Amino acid sequence: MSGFVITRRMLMQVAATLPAAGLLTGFDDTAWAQSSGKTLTLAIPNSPNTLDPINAVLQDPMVINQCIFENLVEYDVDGVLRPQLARALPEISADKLTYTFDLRDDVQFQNGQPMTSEDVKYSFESMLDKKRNAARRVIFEKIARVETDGPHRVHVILSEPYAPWLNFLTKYMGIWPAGSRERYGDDYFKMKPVGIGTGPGIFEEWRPNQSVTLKRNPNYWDKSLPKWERLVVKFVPEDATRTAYLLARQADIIGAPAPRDFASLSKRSGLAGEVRSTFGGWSTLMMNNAKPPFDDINVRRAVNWAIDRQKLAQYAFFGMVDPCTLPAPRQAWWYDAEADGSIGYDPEKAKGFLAQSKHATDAAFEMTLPATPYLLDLKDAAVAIQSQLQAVGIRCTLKMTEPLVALGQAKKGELQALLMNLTSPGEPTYLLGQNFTENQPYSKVSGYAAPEIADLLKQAYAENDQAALKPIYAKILKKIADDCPYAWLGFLNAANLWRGNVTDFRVNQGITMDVRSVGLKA
Amino acid sequence: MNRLVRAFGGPTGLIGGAIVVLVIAMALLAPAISPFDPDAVALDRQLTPPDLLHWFGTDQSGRDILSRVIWGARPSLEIGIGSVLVSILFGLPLGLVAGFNQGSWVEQVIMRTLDAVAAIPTLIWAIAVVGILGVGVSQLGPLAIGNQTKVTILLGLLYIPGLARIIYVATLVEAQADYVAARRLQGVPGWKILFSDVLPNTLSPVIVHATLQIAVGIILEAAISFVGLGVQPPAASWGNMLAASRNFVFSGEWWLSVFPGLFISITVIGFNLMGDGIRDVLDPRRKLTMAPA
Amino acid sequence: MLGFFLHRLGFSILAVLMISLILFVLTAAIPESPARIVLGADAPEVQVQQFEHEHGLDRPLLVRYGEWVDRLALHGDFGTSVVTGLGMNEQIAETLPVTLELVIVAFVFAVVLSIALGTASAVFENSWIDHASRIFTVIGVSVPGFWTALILILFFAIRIPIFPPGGITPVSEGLGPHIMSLVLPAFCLGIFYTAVLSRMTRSSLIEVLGQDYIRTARATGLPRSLVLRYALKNAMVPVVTVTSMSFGYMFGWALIIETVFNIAGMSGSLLNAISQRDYATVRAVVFVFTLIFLLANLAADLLNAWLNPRLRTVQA
Amino acid sequence: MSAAAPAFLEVSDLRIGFPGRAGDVPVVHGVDFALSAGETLALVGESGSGKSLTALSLIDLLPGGARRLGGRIRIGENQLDTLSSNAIRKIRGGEIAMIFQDPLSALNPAFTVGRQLTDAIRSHHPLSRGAAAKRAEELLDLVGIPSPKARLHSFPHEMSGGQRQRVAIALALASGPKLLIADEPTTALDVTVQAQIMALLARLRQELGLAILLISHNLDLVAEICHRVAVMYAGRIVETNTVEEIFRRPQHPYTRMLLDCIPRLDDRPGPLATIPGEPPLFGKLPSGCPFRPRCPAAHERCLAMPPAFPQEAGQAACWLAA
Repeated sequence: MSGFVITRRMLMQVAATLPAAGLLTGFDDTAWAQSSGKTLTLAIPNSPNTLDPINAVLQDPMVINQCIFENLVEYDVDGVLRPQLARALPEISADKLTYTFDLRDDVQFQNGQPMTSEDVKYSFESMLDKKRNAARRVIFEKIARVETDGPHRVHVILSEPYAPWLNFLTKYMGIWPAGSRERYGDDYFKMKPVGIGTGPGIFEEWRPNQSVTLKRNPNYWDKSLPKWERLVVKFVPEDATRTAYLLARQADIIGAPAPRDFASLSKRSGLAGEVRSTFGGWSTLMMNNAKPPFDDINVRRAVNWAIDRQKLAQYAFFGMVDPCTLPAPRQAWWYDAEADGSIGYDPEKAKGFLAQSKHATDAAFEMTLPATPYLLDLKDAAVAIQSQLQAVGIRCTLKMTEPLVALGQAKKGELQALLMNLTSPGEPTYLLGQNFTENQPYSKVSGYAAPEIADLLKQAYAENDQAALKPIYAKILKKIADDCPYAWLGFLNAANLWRGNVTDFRVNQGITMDVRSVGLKA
Repeated sequence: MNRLVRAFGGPTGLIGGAIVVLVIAMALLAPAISPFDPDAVALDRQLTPPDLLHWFGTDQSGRDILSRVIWGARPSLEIGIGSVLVSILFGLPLGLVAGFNQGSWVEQVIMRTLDAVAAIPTLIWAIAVVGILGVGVSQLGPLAIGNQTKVTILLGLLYIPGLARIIYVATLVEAQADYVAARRLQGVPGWKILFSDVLPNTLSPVIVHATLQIAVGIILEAAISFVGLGVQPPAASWGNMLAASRNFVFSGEWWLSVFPGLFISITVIGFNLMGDGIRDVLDPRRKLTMAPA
Repeated sequence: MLGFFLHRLGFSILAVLMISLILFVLTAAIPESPARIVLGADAPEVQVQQFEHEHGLDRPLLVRYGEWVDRLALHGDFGTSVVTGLGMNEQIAETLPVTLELVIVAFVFAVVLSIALGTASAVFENSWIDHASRIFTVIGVSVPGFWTALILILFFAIRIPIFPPGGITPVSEGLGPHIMSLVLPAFCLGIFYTAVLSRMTRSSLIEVLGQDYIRTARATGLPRSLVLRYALKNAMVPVVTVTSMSFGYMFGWALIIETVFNIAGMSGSLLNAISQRDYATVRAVVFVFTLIFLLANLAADLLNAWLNPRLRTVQA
Repeated sequence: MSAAAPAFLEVSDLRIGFPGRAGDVPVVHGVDFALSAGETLALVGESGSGKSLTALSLIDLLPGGARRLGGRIRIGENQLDTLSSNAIRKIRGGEIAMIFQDPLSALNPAFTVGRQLTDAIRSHHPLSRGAAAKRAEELLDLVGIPSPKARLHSFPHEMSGGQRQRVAIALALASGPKLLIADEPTTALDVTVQAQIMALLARLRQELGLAILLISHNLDLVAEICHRVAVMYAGRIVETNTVEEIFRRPQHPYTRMLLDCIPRLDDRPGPLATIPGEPPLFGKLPSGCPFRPRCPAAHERCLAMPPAFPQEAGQAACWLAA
């Protein structure tokens, strides 16, 4: 019967708020509200496959391991590299092969053990150990060895110049105590990594498919942080339900808000929201250049010219994607207006290209796309693309598959085309290298590998200076615009919605939320 | 008119029959009556509320919801009716043979096996099995089986125990009737009695059960599509339209969820009323048939 | 009575064995090795073979089935998922109570309401209450619960925010909020079965009320309430079977309702496992549901034997 | 009728009907009779004659839709037609009890005999469960059930037909009624058992001073235990008299034909007599005497309603008897 009493009380509360209410009001005083005090609650779409940073795949749950594990340097929310466990950015030798880091001397692991250069050396060596088969070993393969130089200095020595590796640390690496992998086993890193990180959050509990809870690390090296006692990360796959959690105060911050609701919700009182362009999130139609009909460049060109990216961005993505025709977002320093402008929306031109191809009359393919949204739902976009292609005479059927399965098949070169969101650490080389050079994880997806791009990338690896890099990228983009291996829709925007009492939160250009310094107003 | 009312077991039965006829007609005539191409994307007309042009509004891709609802009747009915046909195909002979061989090991084997299979909860298994087989086209030897066929067959198989038991019970009763004994004494072979005498007399409960089971099947189809394992978008089905509408509940585009749900409900009401009516006519004693799922 | 019980129990055990074999074959005989799922599609063959050997996946199907049954029957252990590395017992222990609570609340709601409605409808046959409840039952069995859920969320969680639009608020947040968060899902889950059961109760009770022994009971001057109890105990015989089966079936619909309300119950485990192609977990979850379903049926048999004493002697 | 003792039950002008499209369709057209303590009256007639409805109306248990259209029923001090249904319930089972045709279906299959008896007892007497059980045991003993204590735990389906009818009688006696209505109490039983049950009823009448209203179509059975007989046809009592007189001097042609239907040991072998034709359907009575179409002695006068319905013994509703 107590349920009934509550109902009446709530009805009266609702009645009180009704005069001011249209849609979506009256949430402010409701009794089921949850988040309060010092527990920061996040709601994100995906569950992690592991908490071990060297094997983590999905971007949104990385918020958890980035609170547990830290790195020598980090990519901050604005995409700027800054020191983390090191005192400063590394000194780089003239041959671009030796990186020297001075470590902070006030860092302890969560188990109280101080962090030294031996731990750093061990961390890299254990990650690179071939027997471990870490998913991320490939991108750090150019690290030849790590040398300690006293307890607080390390030299990382590369086998050839490879500047981007610093950018990859934040997402795919961490520092753990020497010998810890042998002592605890890899499953410990995967399932319940207590005490082995240096970060502000100590692993407390993982409820599969529901949530992961971290508690405050009292010995965190930045004494002002964290401002929360507990961090609860809930996994809520449905867009609408995440929104509901936010409104019902079952979450303080949500990731990947429903695009359709974002604008109206971010303006609501008591809520805040922000969208930022990212530099590392491709939304792209990956075409298998080795298979018909994409074995003919003119079909690929036709596809590229048939897609109305502006319209997709506006109506299918509700502004959550920045349209662009090449892997360079407008805001990025490597954007090249000329290359970008060399592809556009023009159905007549698309028909023209199709007519020149050997598949002029029978251009048809199957487009695979993720059944459950990863970062952003692509189903509506797929339907729109299907109809836009239809308009120029390319038939396309849609096939929905789980994202990891689809990627698996694509990597074997089995798919004709895959519409997918891909992410990288906010710099251009990672995805370009993985997709368009030989023997890389994604090279079979496209079946396209241009030696010219590999050469240009090599030049880029040796450069640390943006001004010097820009012309190199311009050449790469030109080459891609010529060959049209994929059809880019645009770059994903990162967006979050949060409650008004959340302090110091900023949307991360690296997509994954960064909540280490976030607090809650009482 | 009065005769028509009686044929459907009363006015509600007639209403049910009328709904069913209308829905089936709607599905069959979809190409003629649907005002728009159900798959025609028109991004700049997306999420239009119901108006004179789009009576039920448009969805997030600007597709006409009325047209999609009309076309969406097809997979619903195909799966609902098809699965029942599959269950009759297998369940009818099983039930007949078991009921006609009462007391023999044949009866024991068939009925005990069916009892065990009846202990399979339909929806969970349907979801799990489609999940395992995958929503794509499955290759079974030379046959390529699409997901809709897969769901149809699967539901049909899961319906078998319920249907076979009804036929079994009806056959038991018939097989003990005096006329069957008389026919046996005349030297008519068993199978002949089974098909020419017993079978026609078991059809009434089968028809009633089948009609009500179609109603259940339509809801099951919607549920399976709702979790993304049934009819795959962009093809329209009432279930996957509802699933897609979930993203627009908060922003208030009610027409996305209301109309497909309404059509499921009305169709299922139609089959239920018709089934009840037919039962009142054909099988007035068995008031308790009800197929939960 | 004991004989009857053992007979039913024996059958149930046989059914469990048979169904579990079907289930095992379905989930274990898939062409794609879990090793490929875990190690990735491009893992070298040697590594795949090593993985399969380590996890015993290279042995014959029947051996693995025997081992699975053995571990399950003797230790109640579902084992560890090869794909996620998570213990399945923990996962089930985590999510089953959530689903169980939802189903039980919805079930109690459905049973209580349906008996009340069905009884009122039968006792006052052809009155307005009977007509109203018959209209309700036709609608109730026809309107899909997940659609009702969407509509109710739209109106009673968003436009007029009385109930939370999703999730089950933990009891630690207070009993009131916890109950509030159960209202909509339990209602949407229970309404179909309320309709089914009240319809059955009605027709069964009408039939029983016309029986001679009810006339006798009234002729002996038993009070109305007692006459009704006499009638109900008999009327419940057919209802109980369907009621208990409903309890089993409800778990299936709970999957859908949990999806709509984003309740972290077994549905999440099952759908996630499906999407991760974690078939061992699919198997465990489906097995648990099937077991509950069988137990519910067994309970129905026993309850029926209590309600209908003739069964005890006839079938034993 | 022996006018000395005031009658315990008095029924006058009882009319019963079913609702039809054009108003109520009467099926019992004004029945009068009376019954004293220790007396047995038989209501005899074919099925459809309205005898069962008449009996059921006495305990207010008319089946689906049927209702009393008029007339008065007095039971002891109480005028039934003026009482609330709750008060009637007290009289029902208290003052009057009834036993039915089929003892198997008349007993609740889901409860033990003891439970049904104690519930009935406790509905009328404020007794503890234990005391009620004791009383139930006594009742079973009274109706001649061997080892009654053990039988309290039996379910109806575990007993024989005769025993069930004994239990039904015990159930009827549970509250100590003064009037017992027995509606074809032996029809469903074996012939040997029939006699036992009739003997039991006779004994109970004597021992408990019960008034018994026996509903039957079997005049033979009636002859064994009844004092008086009222013959019903098409919703009316066509003749009332003592058993002896009815058998000796039947007035109504219908009564005569009923008597002819009884097989007798001293009969010559030959086909049993039957009554030709069917009893009239409810609401479709022929004009004049309702029995006219089947009556072998019908003549023109029968086109008009017979002058009087029997108010006193020896009268019959027939022009011939007038």
